[in-house]
Amino acid sequence: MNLTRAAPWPAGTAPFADPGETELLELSLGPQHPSTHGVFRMNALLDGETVVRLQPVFGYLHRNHEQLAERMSYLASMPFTDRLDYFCSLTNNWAYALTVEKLAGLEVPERAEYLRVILAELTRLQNHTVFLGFLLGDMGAWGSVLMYGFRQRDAVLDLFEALTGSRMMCDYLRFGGCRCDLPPGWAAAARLVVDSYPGFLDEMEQLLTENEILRARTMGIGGVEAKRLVNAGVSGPLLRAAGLSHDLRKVDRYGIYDRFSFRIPLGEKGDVYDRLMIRLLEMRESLNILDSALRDLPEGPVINPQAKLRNFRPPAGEAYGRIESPKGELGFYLISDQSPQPYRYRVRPPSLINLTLLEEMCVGAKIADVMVILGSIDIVLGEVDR
Amino acid sequence: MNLTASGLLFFAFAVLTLGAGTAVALVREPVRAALVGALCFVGVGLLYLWLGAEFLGFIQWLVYVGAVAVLIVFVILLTRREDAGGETEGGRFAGLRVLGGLGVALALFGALAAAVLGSGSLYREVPEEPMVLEIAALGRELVAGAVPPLILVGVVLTVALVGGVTLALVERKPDA
Amino acid sequence: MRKLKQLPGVGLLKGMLVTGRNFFGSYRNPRRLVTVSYPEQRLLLPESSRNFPFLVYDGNDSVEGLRCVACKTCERECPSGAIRIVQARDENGRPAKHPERFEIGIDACMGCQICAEVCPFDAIKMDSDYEHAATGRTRPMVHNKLRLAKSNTYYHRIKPREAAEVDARLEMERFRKEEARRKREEAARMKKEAAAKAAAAKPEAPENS
Amino acid sequence: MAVTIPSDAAPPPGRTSLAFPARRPGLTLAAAAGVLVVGTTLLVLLLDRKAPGILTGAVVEALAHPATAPLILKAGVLGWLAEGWGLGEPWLGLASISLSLFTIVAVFMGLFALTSIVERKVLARIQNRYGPNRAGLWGLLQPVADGIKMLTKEDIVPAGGDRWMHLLAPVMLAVPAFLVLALLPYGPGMTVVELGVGILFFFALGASAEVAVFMAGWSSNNKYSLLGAMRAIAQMISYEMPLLLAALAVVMLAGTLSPTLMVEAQAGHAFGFVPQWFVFTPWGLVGFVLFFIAALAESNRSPFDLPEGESELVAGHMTEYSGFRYAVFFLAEYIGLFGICGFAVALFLGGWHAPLPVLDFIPGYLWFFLKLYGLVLLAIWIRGTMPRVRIDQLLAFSWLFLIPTGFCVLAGAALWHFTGGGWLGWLVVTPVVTAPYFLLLPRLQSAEANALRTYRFSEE
Amino acid sequence: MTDPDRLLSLLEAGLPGSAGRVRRWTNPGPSGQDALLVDPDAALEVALFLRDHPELQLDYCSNVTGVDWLPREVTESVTTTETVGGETKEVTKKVTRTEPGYLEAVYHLYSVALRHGPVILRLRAAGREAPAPLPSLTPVWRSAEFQEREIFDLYGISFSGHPDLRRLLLWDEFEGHPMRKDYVAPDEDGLPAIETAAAKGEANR
Repeated sequence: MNLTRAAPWPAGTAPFADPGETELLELSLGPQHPSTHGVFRMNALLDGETVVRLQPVFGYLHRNHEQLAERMSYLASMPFTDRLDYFCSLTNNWAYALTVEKLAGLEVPERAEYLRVILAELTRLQNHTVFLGFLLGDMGAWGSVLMYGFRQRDAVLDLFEALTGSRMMCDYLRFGGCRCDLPPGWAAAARLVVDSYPGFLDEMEQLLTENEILRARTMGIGGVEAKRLVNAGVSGPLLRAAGLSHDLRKVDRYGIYDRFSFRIPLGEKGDVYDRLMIRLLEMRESLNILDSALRDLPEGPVINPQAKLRNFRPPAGEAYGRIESPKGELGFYLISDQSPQPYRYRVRPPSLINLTLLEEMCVGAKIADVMVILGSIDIVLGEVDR
Repeated sequence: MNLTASGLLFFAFAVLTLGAGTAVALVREPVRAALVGALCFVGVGLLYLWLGAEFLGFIQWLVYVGAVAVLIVFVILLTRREDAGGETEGGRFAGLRVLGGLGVALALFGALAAAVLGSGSLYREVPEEPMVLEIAALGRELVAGAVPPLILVGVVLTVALVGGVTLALVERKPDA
Repeated sequence: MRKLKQLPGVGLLKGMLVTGRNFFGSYRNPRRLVTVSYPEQRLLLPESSRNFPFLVYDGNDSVEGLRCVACKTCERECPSGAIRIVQARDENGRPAKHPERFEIGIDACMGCQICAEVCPFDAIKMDSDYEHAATGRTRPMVHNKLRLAKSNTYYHRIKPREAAEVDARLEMERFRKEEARRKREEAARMKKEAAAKAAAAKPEAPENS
Repeated sequence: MAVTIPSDAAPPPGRTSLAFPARRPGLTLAAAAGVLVVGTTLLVLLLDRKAPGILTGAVVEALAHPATAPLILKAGVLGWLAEGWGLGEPWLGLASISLSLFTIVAVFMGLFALTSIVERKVLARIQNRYGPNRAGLWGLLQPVADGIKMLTKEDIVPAGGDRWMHLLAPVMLAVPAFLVLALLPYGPGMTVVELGVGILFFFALGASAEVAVFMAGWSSNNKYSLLGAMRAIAQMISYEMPLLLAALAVVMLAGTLSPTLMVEAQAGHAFGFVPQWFVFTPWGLVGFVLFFIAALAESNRSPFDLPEGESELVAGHMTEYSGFRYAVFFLAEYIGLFGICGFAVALFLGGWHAPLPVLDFIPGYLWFFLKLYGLVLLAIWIRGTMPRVRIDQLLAFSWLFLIPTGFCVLAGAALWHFTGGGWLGWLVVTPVVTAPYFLLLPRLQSAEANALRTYRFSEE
Repeated sequence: MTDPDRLLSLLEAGLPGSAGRVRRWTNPGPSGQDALLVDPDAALEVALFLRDHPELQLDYCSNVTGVDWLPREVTESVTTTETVGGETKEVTKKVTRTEPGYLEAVYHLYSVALRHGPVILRLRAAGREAPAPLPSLTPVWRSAEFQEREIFDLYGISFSGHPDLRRLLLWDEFEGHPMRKDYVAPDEDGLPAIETAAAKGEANR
């Protein structure tokens, strides 16, 4: 069984017609590599430092999550959705719950909708905070920005632990609402965290936006124009960095996002610097949403009384639901045949599909840029390989 | 043969230099040959130091070990593997080739030896106090006396460098 | 295209300023340091923090007081199949209302608290104790009934608010069951009296007709 | 919200706490210092019985005027050897050389151990965490722990790699790094080897580092190592030029190639308090900045740590090294950094001269090491902040900006010499020296990178 | 805008030959997402039409999924007229016939430009043992590239016209397609099976 040998390169793809000119170096980056955000491997064909060909190889973290879900009840696969994109467990839960509610036609009470928006925006905040740290780490900044990000993110994770019981594996949403109500004093603590965030963002912007080395390392690399991004199914901050206003919170208006006034930041060139800045600006917009959501959080039940917890059998049929997760468009496609197990359970992974144009972004760039471009796409291998 | 400490040192440096020199020819691996060559240059530098010419010794190290050795290594790396020359081991005229090589070597060595013995420098009395080099004087001498040759050498070097670079560029097909 | 108004290199200096401020800041007020030196200092976990399940028992006898009635709901609902229950049999072989063996493989358990959520008798709750390192990979990782059982007072100590809620609910149920039982007895007694009165009424009726 | 268990509470049962954080740090430190002082005095008295009065006399005199304490002590020991042991001429010469070498190696190995822990503590504090504090008091024994770990780790030579070259590479890198230390002017008359051509020796040894790095990269039979080695050679060659030019300017002004004389050329204070260091001249300031940037690049320190760029080349030419030879690479890098910073201090920051005349009572060699350590801390601070430069930007930065600046610094030094310094000097030299900064640097970055990006918000 | 009937009428207008080959598939569930059942040979031109039509502009293929439909017993009452003993009368009998299983590729299309969707296309590959290759829609939407490779890997449907059809997640020498309903994982780790509830297979009934 030859695991290492990748597919032979289709003939004539290297810019040099005859590789005899200079010897091309075939380098396998990963799967055990310090900056591939998990077990991800790229077969790169290098001419000196310049990338000539780049072939991503997947499957090192494949645990067949979908087959597991098809042999378990709807409720039992909710904790497994935490492990898809393990940085944003609450948005994974929401996408799954949203699709099952669409499948079974369940209503969600008012307070639960507000809680979902608050938790999703907190998840987006901590995901983008940690993204900054990893991107700077890829560029060699020795983890300083990463540690500032972790320190700020820790406050958000403490909020999650106080509410759901676990920092990263929350398993908090149920079909038709949330599992339990807020502990006393949680909203006030959330208000404190939200108020402390702008200070952190100002500090980060002073450290990053005018840093000459960072601008030189990120500007002008990894850019692809919007039309090709849409055709390749790319979604999330990458699309908005290319100047295309496509945010599912505004397009699908799922949940109660239409009640909050927030803006969608758009970039100019779609290169790595724009992707970095878009995420910084998105964090500020999330803070606006959190302000208004925390202010008018209504009282009331957190779960739809008719929703059954055990032996939940949605009517036969199928549904495709999608939300704007911090990585992009996270979708669930469920087919039910009225048995307690879903007949077909499919996750639409934004991290995997955002990698479609990785080769196009990297060809011609240097080997050091490949790491920065991969970092700017912000992938998590739990979601890529499922 | 009264073996003084410095005599012993000279003998060691000489063996080091000559040994490294012959090793360059004999070692099979090209990269190892380049590095042993660097060792030979270090030996020559040591000989200068033994003679008390520190300036010349360090210049020898700076120029040869620092630049020429690395240049040779780069040349070995950048040339392609396949046409590194077939092995001329064995074959019909092996004997003849060895004899020819020896002959040329002996002729060369003979000419060198004759020149050195003829110059009579071996028998001159070694001055008791080695001449102490005054750096500033050396500087003034270089700048005042030998300006034209200095500039000429610089120009030749630059032309050679620029030539080499353009050759390398032309050879690579312009990127599509 | 507006040009960057500052001199090249100034951005780097601003960055140095930020890291410098953080360096001296970390000495000025130690609250900025998020990490604690673990074995000596420990972070205070919030009340609802969950790691591994434990069985609750009332009173002080860990075997008799177990609330678990071995209904195997949690075994069925557990996503990673970590729970194994063997129902006890009383002397003449009929299934009894308590588990003979209740084992949780804490290497398989991912602490998702679905067992605590679905348990109809509030018999299994989530503990926030995380120090379960063991030397073996198979045997020591399976916690048996004795090791899992913890008293209700322990439950009150680690999760006061939640435990109080559960006790109130159990009290309410017990009260309602008590109420229902008394009402049933009342009804039975009323029926018996009525029957007795009716019987008493019948013997007179024949005499005076 | 950390709850602190009183430190004297017994550690949880069944788990002995491996670390032994000192209960009362102050007391431990005082005890250690006390033991050290008493031990040395006893040793001196014991040894003194061999040739009475010489050693103790030297120690007393050294304490009397600390400025030349090391010289006095050395003379005392030599005298003690001659009297007590009746040694002849060859042995005394050997003893004096070995005494100097031993102190230099001990001092710099101590500095290396200190820096390896200080670097991790400073980086930690920049990132708002504690840094190693488990091994010994405040983590001071961490270098010992690292050393033991490195000694016990298995030392792997990759199959297919060139065995002898793989074993020889770290030695080829560490030896020149140590040799350079012999030239640094620690104090008046305290240069270990008084060479007339010190600076030239420094550059000759610096040049051999490339060969060593190449040997490491080539013999590891690993693609990452090869890439790392090629990058290291390209970087070192292109950053040796600015280093050379900056040093040449000082050589021109000081009129000598020996670092000791250069430091003496920077003696004295103008207007009573401004020291005559070269760094306080326009060409000197720019020259020092140039020298320091090139020094960072020569010793592969961030933001120029491309050869062992973690994020892409794993550990560059050091990927296939493990065990003690990896530690030797680590050692070579630090000693190389000390060497270069030492030269920066000698050339630009006035070696052993005190910044203010009133501070002259502090001995010269302390000033030298204070300034050296200041530069090392600056390098650590830079490492904690800046991301890495890409290979082509690195080379373009050197060839298109640093080297032209180097030539301008040379020209500036010449102008400074002819205008005789002072206000006229400042007026004439400053524009010449800062011209490349304003003319070349903006052009170096692509126009696009200079533009300030504007971000619009979608209308709905 | 994306109501299947309206799409069918647009398709008739635009692609004359597509009448018989595109049918409406109704979704029994409450989510109201009906689909278009497209014959494999018409798939490519229908896809191009849907992407380039000015009113539709479905330029974003969000999700491509494989579904494995097992053979199902379908009991339906069949009314047949028979002559029994001379006179003909209606007879309704319960007939149970097994509908053959098939593999299906489902495409969810959205329009980023006009902000509407989803339009769902269903392509069926006859037979489960040796499914006929389906036309790949990667030339139309590049986002289908990885997802079609995943369907080929986990379900076994081969896509003709796919630029680089290899297994996406599993290694190339892996036999079998794990997501098939009737897939049994070979027990190759040799460890004694830990009989937890899940392993016994009767969990979550």
